[in-house]
Amino acid sequence: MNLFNLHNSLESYLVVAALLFGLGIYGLLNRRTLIGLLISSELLLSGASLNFMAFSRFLAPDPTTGQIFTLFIMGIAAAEAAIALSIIIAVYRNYQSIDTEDVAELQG
Amino acid sequence: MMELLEMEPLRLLIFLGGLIAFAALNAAYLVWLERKVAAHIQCRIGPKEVGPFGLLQPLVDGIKLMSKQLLVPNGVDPYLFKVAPLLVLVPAVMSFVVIPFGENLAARNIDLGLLMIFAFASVNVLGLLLGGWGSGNKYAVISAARAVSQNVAYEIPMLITVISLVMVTHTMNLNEIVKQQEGMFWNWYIFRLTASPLMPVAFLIFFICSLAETNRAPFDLGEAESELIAGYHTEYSGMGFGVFFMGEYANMVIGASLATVLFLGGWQSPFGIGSGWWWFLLKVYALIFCVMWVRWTYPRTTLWGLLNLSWKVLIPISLFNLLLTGATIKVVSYLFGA
Amino acid sequence: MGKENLQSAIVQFAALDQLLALGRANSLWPMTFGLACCAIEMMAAGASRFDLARFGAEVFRPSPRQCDVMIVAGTISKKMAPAVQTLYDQMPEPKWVIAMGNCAISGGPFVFEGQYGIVEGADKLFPVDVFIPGCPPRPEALIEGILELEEKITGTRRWPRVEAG
Amino acid sequence: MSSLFTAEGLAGLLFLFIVAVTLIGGIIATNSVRLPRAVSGLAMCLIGVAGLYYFLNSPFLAAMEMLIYVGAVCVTIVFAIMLADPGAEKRSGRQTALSGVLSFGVAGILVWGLVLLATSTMWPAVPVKVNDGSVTAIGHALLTTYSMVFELISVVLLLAIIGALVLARIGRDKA
Amino acid sequence: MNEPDCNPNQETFVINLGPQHPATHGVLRVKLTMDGEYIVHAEPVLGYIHRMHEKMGENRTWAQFLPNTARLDYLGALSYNHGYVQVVERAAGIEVPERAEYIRVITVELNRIASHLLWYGAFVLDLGGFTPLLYAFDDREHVLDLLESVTGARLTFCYFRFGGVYNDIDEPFITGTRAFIKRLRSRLPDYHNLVTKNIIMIKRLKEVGPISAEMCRRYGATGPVLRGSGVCYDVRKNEPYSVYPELDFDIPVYSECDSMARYMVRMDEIDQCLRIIEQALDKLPDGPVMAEKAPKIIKPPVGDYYGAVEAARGTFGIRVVSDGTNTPYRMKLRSPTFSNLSLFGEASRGMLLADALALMGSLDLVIPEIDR
Amino acid sequence: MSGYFCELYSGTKSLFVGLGITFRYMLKPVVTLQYPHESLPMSARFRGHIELIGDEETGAPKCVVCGMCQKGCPSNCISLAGEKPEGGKGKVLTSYILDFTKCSLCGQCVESCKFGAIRFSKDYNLAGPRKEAYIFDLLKRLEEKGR
Repeated sequence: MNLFNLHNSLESYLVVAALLFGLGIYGLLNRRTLIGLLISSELLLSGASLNFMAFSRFLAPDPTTGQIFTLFIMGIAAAEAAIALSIIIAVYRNYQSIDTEDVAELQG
Repeated sequence: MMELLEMEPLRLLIFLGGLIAFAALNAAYLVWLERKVAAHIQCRIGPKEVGPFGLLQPLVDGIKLMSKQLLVPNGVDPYLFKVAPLLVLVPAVMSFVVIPFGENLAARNIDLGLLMIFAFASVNVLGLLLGGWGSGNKYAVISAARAVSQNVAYEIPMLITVISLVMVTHTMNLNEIVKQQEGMFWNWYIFRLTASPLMPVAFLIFFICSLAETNRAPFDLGEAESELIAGYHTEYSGMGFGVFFMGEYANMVIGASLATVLFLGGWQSPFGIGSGWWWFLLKVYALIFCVMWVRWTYPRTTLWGLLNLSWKVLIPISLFNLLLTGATIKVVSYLFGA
Repeated sequence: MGKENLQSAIVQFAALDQLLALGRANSLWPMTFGLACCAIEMMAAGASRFDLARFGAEVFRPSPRQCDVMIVAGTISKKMAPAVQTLYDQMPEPKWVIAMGNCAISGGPFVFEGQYGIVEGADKLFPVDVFIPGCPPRPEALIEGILELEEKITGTRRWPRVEAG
Repeated sequence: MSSLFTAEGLAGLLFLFIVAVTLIGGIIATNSVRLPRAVSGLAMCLIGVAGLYYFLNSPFLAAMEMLIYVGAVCVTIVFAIMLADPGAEKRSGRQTALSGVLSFGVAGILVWGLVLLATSTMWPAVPVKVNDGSVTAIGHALLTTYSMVFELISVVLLLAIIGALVLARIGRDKA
Repeated sequence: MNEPDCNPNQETFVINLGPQHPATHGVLRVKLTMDGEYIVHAEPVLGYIHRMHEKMGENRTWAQFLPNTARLDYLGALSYNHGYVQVVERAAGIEVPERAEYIRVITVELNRIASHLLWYGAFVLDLGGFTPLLYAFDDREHVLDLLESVTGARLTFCYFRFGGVYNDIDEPFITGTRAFIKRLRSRLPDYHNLVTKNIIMIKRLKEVGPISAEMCRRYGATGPVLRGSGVCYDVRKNEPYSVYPELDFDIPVYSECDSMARYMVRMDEIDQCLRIIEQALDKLPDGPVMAEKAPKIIKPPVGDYYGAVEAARGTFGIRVVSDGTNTPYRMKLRSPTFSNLSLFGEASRGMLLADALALMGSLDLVIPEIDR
Repeated sequence: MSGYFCELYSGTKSLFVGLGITFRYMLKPVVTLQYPHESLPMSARFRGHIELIGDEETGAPKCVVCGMCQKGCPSNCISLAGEKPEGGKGKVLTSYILDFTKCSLCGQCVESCKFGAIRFSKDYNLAGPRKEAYIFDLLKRLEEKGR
C-alpha cells in the first residue's frame, strides 16, 4: 500500500476513527475531573462522526446522509457541552471541586 | 480529486509566502498609519524623525521587538504561553487565502470562502483565551474572559447579517459575490435597496460587529488599559507581543476586506471601468481609516453596554433585516419573477 | 550603566550591533508610570505641544514587560521602593532608566535631616542612565533626556543641540 | 514514493500530517494533567478532524467543525475551567497506576477490535452516487428528508439553552 | 473599614489596582476583592507617596514651607499656596494689598482651570478615550504659558508670599488671559459635543457610582464631589475669603449624585472660573503687590490658627500652631482628596470594575495630596 | 418603545457628531513645537537654576557673601564661602556651590538677596548621564561665561 495514497482508502479513516474512539474511552475511564470526562466524550463523538463521514464518502449511495448525521452530532454535542458545563459549574459551586471522587454523595 | 492540489505546489508556496509577507508588512505599516492618524486627529505630528515621515518607524520597532529579551515569567504555562500568539496569527493569515484581492488574485477560490473565514476567525478567540489563561495573570484572565464573551455576543448579529446577505447572493464564494456587484456603484450591495431596504443598516451592523470581533475601540474591553493593564498580552514581551499585534492588525484587514467584498463591491470600480486590485486596497484602507478614526474618537464601552448593544439593538435589527430580506426576495420574485 | 547586566554576545557583528542599537534607540517605549508631579510634565511631553511621538517614544505601555525605558518621574517613597524595584526587574533586557526630576535624582526638596520617608535617588535602587534635573523639568528637558539616551545607545547624536537662553 | 512532488503526493503528505495532528491532539487531550492544555489538545485534535473532513470531500463540514467545535465548544470548556479553576488534576498513587493500566487495556482491546474489523472486512464496491454531496444537496436533504429531525434538534438546542441557564442560576443562588 | 463577609462559597479573588496602574493616576493602591467582574470590597491602601509634608513644616521656618504647598496638589498648586499664605497672614496680622489679592484670585482660578482641564482629559482617558486628553492638554498649555510668564514655573508654583505676591502681572499677561478666555469659550462646545453628549459616555456615567449627600457628610467629602450630590457648599461662597465676595459667580450644583453630576459640576466650574477671571481683570486695581509692612522674618504670636480655601478638589484646610518662634509648632493639613477617596470603599461595593474606575476618575484624585 | 428609538437616534447622532469633531481637528494645523529643531524663548521670569550676576565692568561677582541665600534656602542646596582679602573691605566670594538636584526653585534665595547678586538662569533643557554634573560651581560658571 502506498503511504501517500492513504487518503483515498476507507480503511485509513476507519483506523483513525477507531484510534480517536479508543482515546476517548481511555480518557473516560482514566480521567478524574468532570471537565476531563467532557473532553474525552468529545473525542469519542469525533471518532463516531469521522466514521460516518468516511462511510458516506466511500460507501453510501447518498453522500449527504453521513454529513447530515455529523451535523446533528455537532448540534447535539454543542448542546451537551453547554448543559454539561452548567452542571459542572453548579457542582463546583456546591462541592468546591469538580473531581469525580469528591462528588460522590449520590453513591449507593 | 483534490481541487486544492490541481495546480502546482509551487504556486501554493508562492501564495503562502506572499500572504505572510503581506500580513507582516500590512501590520507594520498599519501601526504606522494608526500612529499618524491618531497624531493628526490630536493636532500632533506623530512619528517623524525616523526616516522620511517616520516611515522607518515600524522597521525600527520590529528590530527592537525582535532583539528584545523573550521573557517567560514564572507561573505561566510555558506551552500555552508560547502557542497562544501563533493561534491568533495563523488563522488570521489563513483567512487571507480566500480573500479575492482582484479578479484572479485570490490564493484559493473556494466555494465556501465566506464560511472558511468565519471558521478561522473562531479559532482566534481560542488563542486569546489560552494566551490570557496561560499567562497566569489575573488581569489577563479577566481580559480574556471579556474578549471571548464579546466575541461570542457579536458573532450572532454578524452571522445573521451575513446570512441575510447570502440569501441575496445565493453563493458563499467571495469572488462570485464581487462579480455580482459589477457596474456602477449603486450595484454594490450596500446600495442594493431592492434586495433589502435595510442594506446600509446591515452594513453598519457588520462594521460594528467587525470592530467588536477584532477587539477595536470602542469595544477594546480586552485591552482596557485603565482597567486591565494591557489585557491578555500583559505578560508578553518582545516578539510574543509583536505576534499578538500582527494578528490583531491582520484581523482588522480581514474584517475590512470582508466588508469590502460583501458590501462595497470588492475590486469593482465604482464607475464600472478600471476595476482591479487597487480599488480593493483603496476600499480596504478607507475602511481601516474609519476604524482608526472611530478608535481615536470614542471612549470605551463597558461590558454591559456592549452586551446590551448586541442583544438589544444589533440582534433585533439584524433579525428584522433577515425577515425583511426574505420577504423582499419573495415579493420581488412574485412581482417580476420567474 | 544599564548595559552592565547585558551579556555580551559571543560573536560580535559590528554592523549588526549598530543596526540593533539604532533600532533600540529609535523605538524607546516608556512605561505608563508616574509617581508625582513630574508625571504630569511627562504627560505634557507626550501631548500635542511637545509630541514625544516624533521620536517613536509615545508608545506608553502599561505593562513593564513591553517597555524599554522606565521614566522615574517623582519621589520614590520607602513604601513604594519595592514596587519600583519589581517593575524594574520585570522589564525585559535591554532596559534603561531615566530619572526625571530632582526627587528621582537625589530626593530633591524632601531631603532633610532626619527624614524617614523617601529614597534619596533612584540610583540607590537600580542603575540610572540619564538624569534630568528640575522641579519639575520642562517637557523639553524630558525630550532632551530621551535624545541623550539615544546618544548613549548609538554613540552619536543625530539632533542639533539647543542652547538655553 | 517518487510521487511525492506531484499534487497527489503532496496531498498524501498533508493527509499524514493531519492524521498526526489529530492523534497527537487526542493524546494531549486525554493525558495532560493540566486542563487548559487538555483543551488545547482537544482543539488541535478537532482542527485535525476538520482537515480530515476536508479530505472526505466535505469542506462545509470542515468549516462547521471549526466553527462549532473549536470556536464554540472548546471556548465554552475553557470558560468552565476559568470559572471552576480546578488546578491540576489530583491523582492518588495506587489507584492511578491501576486505573491507567486498566483503562489503557480496555481501550486497547476496543481499538484492536475495531481496527481488525475495519481492515478485514471486505467493503462493498462503491455504488452509484445519487448526488454530489455538496452544500446544496445537504440543504435540500435537510429541508426535505430530514426536516423533522432538523426541527427537533432546534428544540433540543433551545431546551439545552434554557436548561443551562436554569442550572447555572440555581447554583448561583445557593452560593 | 470592615472586612468582607468571608463566605467560603464565594468565588472571590483579590486583585491589586496599583501601586503602578494606569488608572490610579500615581501610586495609589486599591485592594479589590472581586467576584468575577464585580467588586465585593475595595480598600484603598495609602502611603506610597508619603513625603512628610507635615513633619517638614515643623522643621522649617514659616517661609521655607512655601514650596511644599505647591507639591501637595501639583495640579492646583496655587490654591494651596493661597491657603497657607492666608492662614499665616492672619496669624501674623499682615494686611495684603488689594491688587495682590486680585492677582491671587486670577492666578488661582487660572490654575483651577488647568487642573480641571487635566482632570477632564484624565477622566476620559480612564474611560478609554485618548483624544480628549490631548485637546485638554493643548488648552492647558496655554494656561501654563500664562502662569509661567508670571510665576516662572509650569506646575509647582511658588508665587505667593506673606503679604502679597512675588511679582506683579504685566500687560501681556492680561491680554493673553483675555485671549485665552475667548479661546477656551470657543472650544468648550467641542468638548461637550465630543464627550458630554456622547452616548457611550452617557451610558457609562449616568446613574453610575451614586454618592448620596449623607455619605458625603459621613466621610467629609467636599468640592465637586459634594456639589455633585446636591449640596451647595463652596468655601468661596460659604466662608468668603480674599476678594471673592466682590465677584459675581455661581456655584454649580447637580443633585443626581452620579458620576455624570460630578463631571458636569467640574465642566460648569470651568465656565465660572472664566467668569471670575474676566471680572477680576476688569476690577483689577492699581497699587503695590506686596504689603509694605510685611516683616522679613515671620514670627506669629502664640496661638492656634485655621484657614480654609476652596481648592480644585475641595476644601483645603490648614491648621497651624505657633509657639511664637520662626518655625511652626504643629502643622496639620486637611487635604480634600483624602476624604473624597475614603468613600470609595463604600461607594464602589457591588460595582463593575469598569464602573468603579469611572467612579474613581470622577473623584479626581491626586495621590501626593492624600498621602501628604 | 418610542423611547428606545429616540435613544437609538440620538445616540447614533451623537456618535457621528463626535466623528465630525475629530475629523475637523484632523484637518487643523498641528500645534507641535518640534523641539530640537525649534525652541521657545523662555519667558523673562522663567526659573531655571540660579546663577551669579557678574559686575558689568569687572566681571567679578556682585555677591558680598552675606549668606542670606544660604540661610533662606529650604533645602540647603546652597553653600558658599568667602574670605576677607588683605586690605580690602568686605568679603570676596571664593566658592558658591549649588546642589541643583535638591533645589525646589522656590526663589527664596533670589528674593532674600539684597545685593541683586543672583538670578534665575534660563537653562530649561538640562539632561545628562551624570548626576554630579548638576552640583554646580556657580563661580566657575560665571567665569566661563565671562570669557
